[in-house]
Amino acid sequence: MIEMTNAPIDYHALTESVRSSQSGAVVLFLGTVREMTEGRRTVALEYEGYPQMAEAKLAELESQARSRWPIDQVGIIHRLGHLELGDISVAIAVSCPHRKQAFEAGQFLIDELKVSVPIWKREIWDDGTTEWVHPS
Amino acid sequence: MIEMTNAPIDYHALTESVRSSQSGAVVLFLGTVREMTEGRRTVALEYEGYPQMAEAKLAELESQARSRWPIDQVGIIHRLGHLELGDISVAIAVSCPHRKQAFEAGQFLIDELKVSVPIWKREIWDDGTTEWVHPS
Amino acid sequence: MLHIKLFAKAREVVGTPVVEIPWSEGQTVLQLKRALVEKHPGLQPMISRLLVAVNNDYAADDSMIQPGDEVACFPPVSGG
Amino acid sequence: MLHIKLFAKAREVVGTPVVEIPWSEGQTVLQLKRALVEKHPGLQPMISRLLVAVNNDYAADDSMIQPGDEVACFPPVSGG
Repeated sequence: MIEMTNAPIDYHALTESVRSSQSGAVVLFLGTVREMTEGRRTVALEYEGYPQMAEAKLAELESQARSRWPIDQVGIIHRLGHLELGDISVAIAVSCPHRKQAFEAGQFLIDELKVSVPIWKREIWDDGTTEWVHPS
Repeated sequence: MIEMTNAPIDYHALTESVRSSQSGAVVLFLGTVREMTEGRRTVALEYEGYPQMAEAKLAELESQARSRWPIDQVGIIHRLGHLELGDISVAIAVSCPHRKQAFEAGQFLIDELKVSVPIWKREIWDDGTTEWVHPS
Repeated sequence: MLHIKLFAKAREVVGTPVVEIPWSEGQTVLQLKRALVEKHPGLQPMISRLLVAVNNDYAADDSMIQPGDEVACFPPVSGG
Repeated sequence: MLHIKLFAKAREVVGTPVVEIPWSEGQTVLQLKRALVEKHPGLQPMISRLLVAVNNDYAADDSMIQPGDEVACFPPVSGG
């Protein structure tokens, strides 16, 4: 399951969708809106995406991950729009026979998502200013 | 939250309990009952624990993890008793400011749990035999 | 005419999510970037970082763009 | 008397979750293991792998056990 959505992410349903008796390990990653970044206070984030290309790029990442690890099921949901502190911006769930594979595949997927999937975020700071985030 | 339980694990509540606006990353690990192990078919697992010592050892592991990573919240639940295929035997949730920390801490906790926490499992194979699992 | 979707800061500085650029066969991504900046000088400060996607894939400066291609232009991504 | 909790295969071969061993000050984990095997020969095949915990922590063979200690004996763990 690969999805871009404006609605809150139901990571419980996502996790259930990857569980399987063929897998001994499930890893779920959630990215959430953090208040403090290098001493500055965020009040909200705005995510903008290019959904059609984002879904294509996520499907490519899934293929790459499947070629490297014996993945059973994988699900990725990225939220777009206005997010408040603590909200979930991205959820990635992966199931594999063994735990090391699931951890590695999950980390690969979120690392690569941040590099290649066309989604952008804008910080809304507590002083009222906004700023497009540059990748680090 | 550290808990040993005979009831099904509510990993959704566990995950919610570690979410926080101070953290940008949550990693959840689920261990689930896998059907096939080296060509043999499992029909169920029985987990036995020494709950008092297990909770003490898990609290130690939490302290060790907190000394290595800037963990915000952590929760660990291990189930005991009779588990069917696909059931969740263990859930570990951890929140950290950044994702790499959360992945590393989550993997450390499950790796060490398997080494030092007094819990034992017995395979019930599809030929009706049972076998205490030796650590690999 | 080529319709170019803009995203994030590129969309913001141009002020619209889609722009049109006159186009003919045999032109490259680099020529598109130059045409965009000429028409929308607000993009000039970010031109070295601008990315172009053609048919949902990243395209290098020397890639050709055909008139019917799906084209988008945007800064480096920052999702997750 | 020392009450020793047994778990997993150790419990299974002995047939009961708690056993009693006569005990006095100044004896070690190794002496406990030998006393257990003497009383319950079914433990003999696994003695080299048996672990002893005293007051909820793993104890080495040369650790002393006091009469009031909480003591458990079990094979290597396999949870998760």
